[in-house]
Amino acid sequence: MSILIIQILNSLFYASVLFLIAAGLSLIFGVMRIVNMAHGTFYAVGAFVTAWLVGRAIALGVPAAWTFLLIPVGAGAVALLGVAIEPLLRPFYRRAEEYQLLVTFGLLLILEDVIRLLWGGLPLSADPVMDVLPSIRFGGLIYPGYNLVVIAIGVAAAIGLWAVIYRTKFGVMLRATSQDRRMASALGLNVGLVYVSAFAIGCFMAGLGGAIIVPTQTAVLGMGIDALILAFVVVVIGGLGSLQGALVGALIVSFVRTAGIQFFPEIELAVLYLIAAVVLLVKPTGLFGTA
Amino acid sequence: MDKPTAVDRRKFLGALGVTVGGTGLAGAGLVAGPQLVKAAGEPPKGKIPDTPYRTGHMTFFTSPAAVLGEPSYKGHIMAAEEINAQGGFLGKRKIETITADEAAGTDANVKELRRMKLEGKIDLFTGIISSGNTPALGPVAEELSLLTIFVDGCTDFLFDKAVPQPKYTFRITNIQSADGITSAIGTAQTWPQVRRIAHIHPDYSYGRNAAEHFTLALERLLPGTEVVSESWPKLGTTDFTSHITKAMSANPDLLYTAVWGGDYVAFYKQALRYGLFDKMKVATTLALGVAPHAIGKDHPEGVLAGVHSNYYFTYPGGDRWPLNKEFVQRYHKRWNEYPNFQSEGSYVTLYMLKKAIERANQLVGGWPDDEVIISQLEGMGYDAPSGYVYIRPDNHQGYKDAVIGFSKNLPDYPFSTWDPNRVITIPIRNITAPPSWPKPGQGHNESTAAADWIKKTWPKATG
Amino acid sequence: MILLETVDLSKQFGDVHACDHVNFTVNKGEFLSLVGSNGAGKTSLVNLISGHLKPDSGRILFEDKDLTFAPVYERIRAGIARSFQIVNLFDALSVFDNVALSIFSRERKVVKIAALADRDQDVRREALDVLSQFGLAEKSAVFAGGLAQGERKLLDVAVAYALRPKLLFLDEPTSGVSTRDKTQIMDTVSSVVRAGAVTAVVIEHDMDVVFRYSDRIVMMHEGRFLADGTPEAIKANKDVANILLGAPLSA
Amino acid sequence: MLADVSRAQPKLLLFAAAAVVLILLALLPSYISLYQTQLLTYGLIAAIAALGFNLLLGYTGLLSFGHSAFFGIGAYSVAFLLRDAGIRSMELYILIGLPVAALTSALFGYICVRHTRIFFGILTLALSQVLWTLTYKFFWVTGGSDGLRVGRPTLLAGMLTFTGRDAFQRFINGYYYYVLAVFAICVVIMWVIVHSPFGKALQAIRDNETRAAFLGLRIRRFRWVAFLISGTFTGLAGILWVPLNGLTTPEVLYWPFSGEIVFMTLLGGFRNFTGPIVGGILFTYLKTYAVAATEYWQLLLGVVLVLLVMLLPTGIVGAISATAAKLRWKEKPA
Repeated sequence: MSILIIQILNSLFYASVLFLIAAGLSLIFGVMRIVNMAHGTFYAVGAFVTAWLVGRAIALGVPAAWTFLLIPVGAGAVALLGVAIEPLLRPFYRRAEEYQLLVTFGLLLILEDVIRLLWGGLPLSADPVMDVLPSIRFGGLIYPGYNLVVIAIGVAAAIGLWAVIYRTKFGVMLRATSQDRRMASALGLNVGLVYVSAFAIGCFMAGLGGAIIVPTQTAVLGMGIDALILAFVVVVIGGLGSLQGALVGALIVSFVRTAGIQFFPEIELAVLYLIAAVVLLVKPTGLFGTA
Repeated sequence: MDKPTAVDRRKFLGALGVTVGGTGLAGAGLVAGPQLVKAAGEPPKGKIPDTPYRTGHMTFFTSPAAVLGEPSYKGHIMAAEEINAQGGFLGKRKIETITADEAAGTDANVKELRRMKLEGKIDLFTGIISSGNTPALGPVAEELSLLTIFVDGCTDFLFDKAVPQPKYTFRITNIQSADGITSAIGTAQTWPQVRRIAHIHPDYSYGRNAAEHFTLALERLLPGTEVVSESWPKLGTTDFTSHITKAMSANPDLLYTAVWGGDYVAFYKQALRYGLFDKMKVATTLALGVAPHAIGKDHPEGVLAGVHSNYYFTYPGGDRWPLNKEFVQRYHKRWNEYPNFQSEGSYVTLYMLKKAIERANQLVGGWPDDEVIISQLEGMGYDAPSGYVYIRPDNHQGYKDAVIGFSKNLPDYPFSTWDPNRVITIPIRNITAPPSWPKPGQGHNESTAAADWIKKTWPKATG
Repeated sequence: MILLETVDLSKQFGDVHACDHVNFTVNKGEFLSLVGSNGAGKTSLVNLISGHLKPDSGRILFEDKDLTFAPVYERIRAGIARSFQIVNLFDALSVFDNVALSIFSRERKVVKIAALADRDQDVRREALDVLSQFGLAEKSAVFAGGLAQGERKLLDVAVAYALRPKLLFLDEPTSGVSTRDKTQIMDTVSSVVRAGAVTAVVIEHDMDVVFRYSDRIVMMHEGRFLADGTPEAIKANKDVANILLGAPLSA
Repeated sequence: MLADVSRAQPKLLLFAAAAVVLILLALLPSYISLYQTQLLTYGLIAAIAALGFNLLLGYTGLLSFGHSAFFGIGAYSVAFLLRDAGIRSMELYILIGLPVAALTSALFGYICVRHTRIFFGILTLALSQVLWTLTYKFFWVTGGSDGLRVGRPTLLAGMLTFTGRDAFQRFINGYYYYVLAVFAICVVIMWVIVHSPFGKALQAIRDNETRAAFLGLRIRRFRWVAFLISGTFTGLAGILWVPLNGLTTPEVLYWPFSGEIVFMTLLGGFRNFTGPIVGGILFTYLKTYAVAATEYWQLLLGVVLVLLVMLLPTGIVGAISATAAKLRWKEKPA
């Protein structure tokens, strides 16, 4: 029983991180119509920056509890990186998709190496953050309190993002722009600004994903590529450009993955891709996709 | 398969030559040897060209496996610097090194090896971490008649199948099957009561091989053990929570894992917080092997911590084996970190080659042909930091006594290390198939000669 | 004799009746104009008949064959072709290829994969012939994207015409061109069409053009037929006048 | 008549140029090192893959991010033929491997052409990754991450065998001409295809799907056939590649390899017939020397890719022909 609960928690934990990554990917596509292949790498950057900051802080004798504050800092850094990179993409908004895919693919290759240039080959960890919180007992088993925080952040992010998009003026601008770029600019919206902020938010989400997960794991080279593919599966299932889609997709993927690990370890990965392929067949735009 | 006979476990382990001792003591097969770094004995015969000796070192500079690649490269460079300080091979030929990134992918590596030989004009190819790459590159090296000494890439498959009659290819580190068997012996020796075994392994040949040989050996050492849970996370996985929970759900007595590198760091940190280490014993193949400083102080104690059944820098320790003491000191001075088995392997590679070249020169004079150098490498015994290394002439495989220890947090190191008083050593000859043993496809279809050998010859332990 | 007949053909967009139980007949050999203010349903009707839209109800009979739900390519094979109001060409292909493709398609040669398109002399001859009829022969090697607007309008018609349809819909063949070009285009189109004995239905706003070239004129308003007759009859029709003057309907 | 002239001349020039290039390629091995010869062989094979890929991207307007699947299928079918049937003849590899690649492409294509644009791309990606995971996971069939070894085959129905003394050298030289011949045939076939009525129809569909439909073209079928041919060409590249490489691993099925195929095609330029050919060869050299030159080869490739897309969107061949056109313009004022 307690095993079941913990596996469910594990899935939710995994889902919240996946959601953060996929929602960012989806938001960027929804508004800017760009499939950002470098998105997973933004997630990795978030992890590395946070782990590095935490390491420094601990070394400087900052009490572990305070290092919690470094998580938003890490995510913010990625958002800034996004703001810096967005101008690079501007020439491609009106160009064919293949160009957008390729320029972001190039970006992926570059960033992956830049990470290595900055932090080298050794895995970075930030677990002092995790140990600030006690573990919770489930029957005979224990579950790290921090993981519950990660789940909470995932939920909060989902609600927050929803609120921003559907309850604020800025959200209206976002949706207007995603509906029809020309119309939006005709209505006097500063589309350029909308794009920058959408991209920054998307990067922030990815960065946050990396920042909250790194204390429970390690920041390692290549983590971004794996994340990207999983995020792809998520948005394909949920629907590119759909927030609900990212949420449901993330839940499906993480629960299927857990079930795969528990019951049929041999084809754990293949199942995910098959689900994606099947969804694309019956509903090419994904479960919640429009466009 | 013929029915295994039954013998008493203690006798059995004794027969395997298993010794449990402190790092101060010499393990099996250790003989105090001459100092490693010393000017060549005899002056070189004949005229030696002073053209540089070009080596190609291919290893992981990128990807998660860089944690193994960098030590390998550092060991190579350090040896090259030392040898060059004496004027190079035979005091004349300075060692030049060109590198390539193993992470470019097996297929790109094949291309790159050809480029190094045909364009880079290298005299020696060395390095290689991944057991997926040696079977690809071995045949190419033979094809190019290029003297090649793999540091790792330890799969039995290389000399069992890919290059059954090696001429130019050698390998310095212990073979893969030794990992599983060593962990199994360590387990039987330490925790004879375990019966229910859980497995978590990276889903590629290394993990598969480790699981298979561990299980085979354990069946004989601890009859009645059963596999109660299996997980095969993809190499590069960082979220193990579901795998850990699955393993715990089967409440096993022992978890055996071949997860390594960044994956292992992520794994033990999560396992720790899921209370896995309180629930079961844990045996590993590579936990402390990757890079000593990669494992934090938070690593639990008493884990059977594998080092690829090759080498850990604190063993043989003390002044009992100065070769190692001095090697570690020099390495730490040069790189400001401690060596791992890759560092030692690539370091020893160049020194064994040096010895072979010197002998060959004494035989034929001048700069010896590869054929002569190879003849000297075959069957060479050598006193290395890790102990006595022997290159078997039949399969060009380097053998050293297998070692495995238990994790412990000592004040003198900023990371988790081996318990100095509990190191298990096993004479390698007792856990690998003898030279004459048929290779897979020759009368049996086991995955390795070792597997077939265990099935056919190992008795079942009792008591 | 009747070539095309629609029976109670209807199509709704939301609560807008694009076509409201339209019974439309086209007789063989006539040059018919479909007129009416914007949103009267002219283009929708053509879209329904050509297969660009699926009707909500009603039937489409072409030479007594029911094509109501037939896929586009079957309608083409049956002999219905159309041009487009907003020019719809293959801009990266040469003018020659634009027309040649219609002929290949018509001749079922378009599936030929092991033969060079330019080596087919029959097609080449016919294509060049069609192009010269439309006065585009000199441009045959130019990319369609590089033509002037007037030429593009003509080519659009030429592409449809090259299918040798029995019934050809021309959706505002003169929209977006200067008055001088208009006459030139319509002269060319009507002469070619009549020469080729093709039945044509033209959607047109310019009433001068309409009265000048049509044998028969059908007037649409809010998805229904309002008037149907010879140019003279239509000229005399008061409702038509009102609509064209934009005045509200008396009835 | 005008038309005939204006069309015929450039075509003649083209044939002349092609003949010259072919002769040069045939003479090359006697002037370059063995290594260069085998690298060029890799290049020609990559060119075949890109050529096939571009029928889809350049001529049909569909961006596949899953062509690694067909390359891999080709490669693995050879490996299986050798391991499970003991076949060593290159001709048999091709004769049996091609249908396999064609069938796979037909199946994948049937599913994928229901969609276009980004959805098409992602669907091809997803399907190719299914293949990748299966190859990776079922290691007892496919050798998993170790892949499968493929020895040197015999060429020309066993007339040429490569064993014994400097077999490798003889193989590379022999195999270069073998691949060159296949390459030449592929180029001719593809050239005919894109200039056939069918090829024109594909371009029509690419430019204007709606209008193409109103010529009576059955869009999906055309896309499907294009997909099939495209995949089969790329599969052939995979078949030719294995013996040269000596083994095949799941890496050739992994999506970044699809990315490389797209990369090389854009490098040359996907709006030209010759673009992918040039791109395939150039990319082979680019990656090989990037990996050799620096451990930051990924960064290097990334920068090249970004600059390429920004500055030379029409690829190298596209840029060259554009400048050539400009020059011609200057010569004869309009």
